[in-house]
Amino acid sequence: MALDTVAIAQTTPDDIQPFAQLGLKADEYARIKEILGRRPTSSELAMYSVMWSEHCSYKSSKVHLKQFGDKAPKSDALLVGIGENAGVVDVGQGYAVTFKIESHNHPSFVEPYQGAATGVGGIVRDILTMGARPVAVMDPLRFGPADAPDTRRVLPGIVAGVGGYGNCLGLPNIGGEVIFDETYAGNPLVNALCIGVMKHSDIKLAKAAGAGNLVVLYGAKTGGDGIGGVSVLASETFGSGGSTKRPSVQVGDPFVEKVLIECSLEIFAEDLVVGIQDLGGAGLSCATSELASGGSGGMKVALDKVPLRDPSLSPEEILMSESQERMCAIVEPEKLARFLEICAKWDVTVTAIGEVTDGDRLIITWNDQVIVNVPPRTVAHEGPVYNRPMAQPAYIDDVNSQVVQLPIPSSAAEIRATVLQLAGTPNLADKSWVTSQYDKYVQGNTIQSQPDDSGMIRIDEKTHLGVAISTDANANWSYLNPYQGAKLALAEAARNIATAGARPLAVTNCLNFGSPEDPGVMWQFAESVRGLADGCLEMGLPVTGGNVSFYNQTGAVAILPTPVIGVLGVIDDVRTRTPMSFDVAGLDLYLLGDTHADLAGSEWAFMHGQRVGQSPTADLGREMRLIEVLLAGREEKIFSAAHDLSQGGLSAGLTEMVLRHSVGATITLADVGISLLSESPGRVIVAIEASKTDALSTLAAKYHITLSKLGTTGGDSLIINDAVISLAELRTAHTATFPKLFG
Amino acid sequence: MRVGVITFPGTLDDRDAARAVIAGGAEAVALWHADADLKNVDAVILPGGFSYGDYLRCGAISRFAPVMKLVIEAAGKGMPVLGICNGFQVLCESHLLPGALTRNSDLHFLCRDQEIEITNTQTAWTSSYSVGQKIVIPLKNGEGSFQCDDETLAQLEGEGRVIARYVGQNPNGSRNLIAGISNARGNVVGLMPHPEHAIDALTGPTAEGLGFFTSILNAMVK
Amino acid sequence: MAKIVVDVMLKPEILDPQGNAVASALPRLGFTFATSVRQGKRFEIEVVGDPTSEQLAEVEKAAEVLLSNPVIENYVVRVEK
Amino acid sequence: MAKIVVDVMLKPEILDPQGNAVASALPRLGFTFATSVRQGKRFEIEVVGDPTSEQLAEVEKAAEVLLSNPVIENYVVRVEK
Ligand SMILES: Nc1ncnc2c1ncn2[C@@H]1O[C@H](COP(=O)(O)OP(=O)(O)O)[C@@H](O)[C@H]1O
Ligand SMILES: [Mg+2]
Repeated sequence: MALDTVAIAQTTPDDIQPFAQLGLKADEYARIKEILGRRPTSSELAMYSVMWSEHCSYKSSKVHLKQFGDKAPKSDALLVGIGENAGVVDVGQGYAVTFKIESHNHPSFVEPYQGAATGVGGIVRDILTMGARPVAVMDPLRFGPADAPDTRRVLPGIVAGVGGYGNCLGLPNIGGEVIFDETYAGNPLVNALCIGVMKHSDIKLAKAAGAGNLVVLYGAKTGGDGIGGVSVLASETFGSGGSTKRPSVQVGDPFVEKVLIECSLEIFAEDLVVGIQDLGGAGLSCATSELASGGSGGMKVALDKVPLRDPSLSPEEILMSESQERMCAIVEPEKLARFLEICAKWDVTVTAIGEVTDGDRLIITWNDQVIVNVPPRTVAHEGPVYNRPMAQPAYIDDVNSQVVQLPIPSSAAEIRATVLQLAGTPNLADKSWVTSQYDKYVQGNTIQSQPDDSGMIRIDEKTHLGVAISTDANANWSYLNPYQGAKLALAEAARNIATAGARPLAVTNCLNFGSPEDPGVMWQFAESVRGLADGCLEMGLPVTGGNVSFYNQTGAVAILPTPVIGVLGVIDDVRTRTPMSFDVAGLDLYLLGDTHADLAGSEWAFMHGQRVGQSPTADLGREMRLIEVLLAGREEKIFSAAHDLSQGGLSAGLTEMVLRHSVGATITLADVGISLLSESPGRVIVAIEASKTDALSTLAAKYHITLSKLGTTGGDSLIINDAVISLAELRTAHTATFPKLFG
Repeated sequence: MRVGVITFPGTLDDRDAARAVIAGGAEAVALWHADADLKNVDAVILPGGFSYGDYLRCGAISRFAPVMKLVIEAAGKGMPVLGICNGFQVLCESHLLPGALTRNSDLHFLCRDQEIEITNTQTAWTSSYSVGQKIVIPLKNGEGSFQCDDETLAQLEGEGRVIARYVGQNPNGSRNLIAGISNARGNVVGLMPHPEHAIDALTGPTAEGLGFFTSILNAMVK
Repeated sequence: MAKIVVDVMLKPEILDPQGNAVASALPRLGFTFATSVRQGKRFEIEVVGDPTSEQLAEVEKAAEVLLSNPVIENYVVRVEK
Repeated sequence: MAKIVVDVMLKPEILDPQGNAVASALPRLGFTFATSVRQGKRFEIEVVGDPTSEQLAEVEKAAEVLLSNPVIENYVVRVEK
């Protein structure tokens, strides 16, 4: 197997290279030649091809994502913004919190368990890389129809994978989503979010500074994982010597990652690294080029020093391998001995593979022969940028001009049937079958988790400072109106944490879409980004990072536009949070917010196979006033409970509340059908003691939020007008669905 | 009094166990799996987690950690030892306790608030409870099904060494609903659910797990 | 009585965390014989009487769709006394 | 090259939820051949050269103390080509 070196490349400028098989376009290949002033070596070609892929370069999304910076609201809380592995926000008392969400959609369809597991592993390393101890995870998931045979393969595997990896790391799972829609058949969405906590002074960045400092690779050995694509290089360029059977599926080892976390945190605590980067997508190609370009640019790496699990790997494959559980640190030479000691304590494989150099070239050698000599910025940051054509798809006008036609219950029997049906429909049914497979208690700081509106963890045991986080997407609305859909998801996520009494602080997002080469999908994407950026500006919340997943598409059918928005907030004392439900009789129930006939894009419409009409219009000014009511109500101890309304409207909200502590309620509603089924945004149910009535009215009036009485708590039934639903039958309807579907 | 909490590679609930020890009124002493002495502790807790990834069998590899030799020795001399979840598995693999913990009968990891009944209050770790007392504490594991042969089971039952049983539906297929057992002397206890996650209703379902950590104080005072 | 055995192993190029854990535990216990350990699954299937070739063909199919995941695993079906 | 194989199975009297799950999944997929399914572990151990009888004796020991739990499992050691 011949080695392609820079020297050879210089003398054989006309060699044909398989750039197209590696996913590069002819003009992209031409640009690489122009940058280098010669043809790339096969190793350079490998690096550029992975780093310039959609996944790593954001070439289709970059022009749009710019808005998150351009429209960014001024925020004192933002310590590290977009561009690093994860954003970092100041949450007070000297603490900083980092959080980010990432997708692992395609791998999870191919191998659900490992795909989901390594998705969790990847985002946890991103958080660790910032210098933080990972403290919790969340998992927004989307699947094909609940009763489809393939969903029975995909869902249990993904859930087991999320749990298998997260549980083994000792990270409590504090929330997520499980949503079904036929467009996700063949394209399940596995988004994974991780939260980490550190002190301000502990923040670490991905930069290789200081000539003479060492490049240290530690963690798992490198195998042939995730480099199915590069076998084309091995076979085409190198004849049949190289192995062509490389697994495109990565297998995770959560135990190794757990040890890597503890080992890294000890290393950080002793301040032994100048810069650090995890190895995720594009492996060493990404880590070396990003670290180098984060510094002054100069770096030398001896690739043959990389510890291998599979000795037959070629240099090209090593550069592209996506083996999990690896980290790359920049270490001052005098600190190396201690670094190695800590790795030895944890039994972690560690090797110095290179050093930071003067100059601005990334030079990689293989047995002393130069196989890569590139300006690292051109690999990491100066990839192609596309302004892809986009056009409003034809369906928009069509569906927007139609009106949903739905049965609206009015008799007692119809109300009963409707409430029970909603309680058990897969999108709204109890998710314990999923979440009981996740450890929610480990670390001992979980304050809220499923089925609460948001996840909440305590950060400081003495002061009781905490953070809350929620992720949301309403793809039905995004389908009808992607601009509004993104804003509404943002509002919902913010509202979800505010109901508990946490003040929204910062935003992350995972934008899941079909093919960017489809102008209609590109338009959905652009509108979603515009909506989110406008919404964040209006609400004063900075976007700290995120992820884009394109090509979630089966044939011509794209998934619903699914921008998953995560909002993080702070609460000064977790003991005083507002709980999601009441556990006593005799409280008064009120609705904050206005109810309109918002049935388009609702769960009720979905259950009737209707995806037409106009989505609600986000009124973020009102959402912000509602948030103030929720925060003030918590501070003034007005609320006994508060619960956000979203999918399934009042019917679902009441169901969740009465079942939580098995205390019923008696509700009186005018226009009962619409009241129960409408999904008008910006609404929250609150429970108060009668003595707080005036305080509540004053608060609602102050912030111009409509207040209406719903009823009172108590009894062992949910009574709505003259419809009586016993908690026992409601519970059965709510909890039977998942076990029945998934065993 | 000093209660050691052992950390193996992959242990997860060590900080929680230490927090519970302190809440119970004792001093928590961190022990590392590779330690060559027990740092003068009066009792030892093997906490939950996935030591060595729980590969091969839960607890099978940890059993051979250097610190375990010392624990086995000390246990033989009567030192109180509590194994929670993964710690219980390590104690079984070490033959300090009989039986074995196998895959949950439905094959899923299960995390839920579990009611258990305390059935023996004569051990070093259960004296704060009364016989028949029911408490709710978290259960969270994938391999919590207690199995042993009929003879061992008869012996455990006959000698009153089942210290806690699941109430209601069997969560994992354990024989005789066994949630925890002790050795003959009562100083070594293994428990599948997690009392250390029920010492404060803010972060756990109840504070009813605290009794395990106050019991140990009584045991020492005696 | 004879039974059908299906051995399912991770493909050689796939990371085997369990096998690795065993491989690194062995020397700590003084066992130095292994250069590599891989851990897989073994299914013992009993049928009425002795296995027929039709049954073996069926087991092959089941091994492919249920007992193994062809993306990451290989399997072998055989009869054992 | 030959390798040493250790098969570890749950003792017949010990509940095998994994085997049972497979046994009940098979008929749902239309496979009716099995009267019972047990699931165990298979370890493939590679040594330098062909296994010697000393090595096999060592593997027996390792199977006894590490690879199996005698409380619930039986093991068999053999050489496979
Ligand atoms: N939808 C998005 N919104 C904001 N920032 C994004 C988005 N997608 C990606 N980013 C940012 O772009 C940078 C590169 O993203 P990514 O390649 O996912 O990081 P990593 O290399 O750590 O996986 C990160 O800082 C990330 O936060
Ligand atoms: Mg990263």
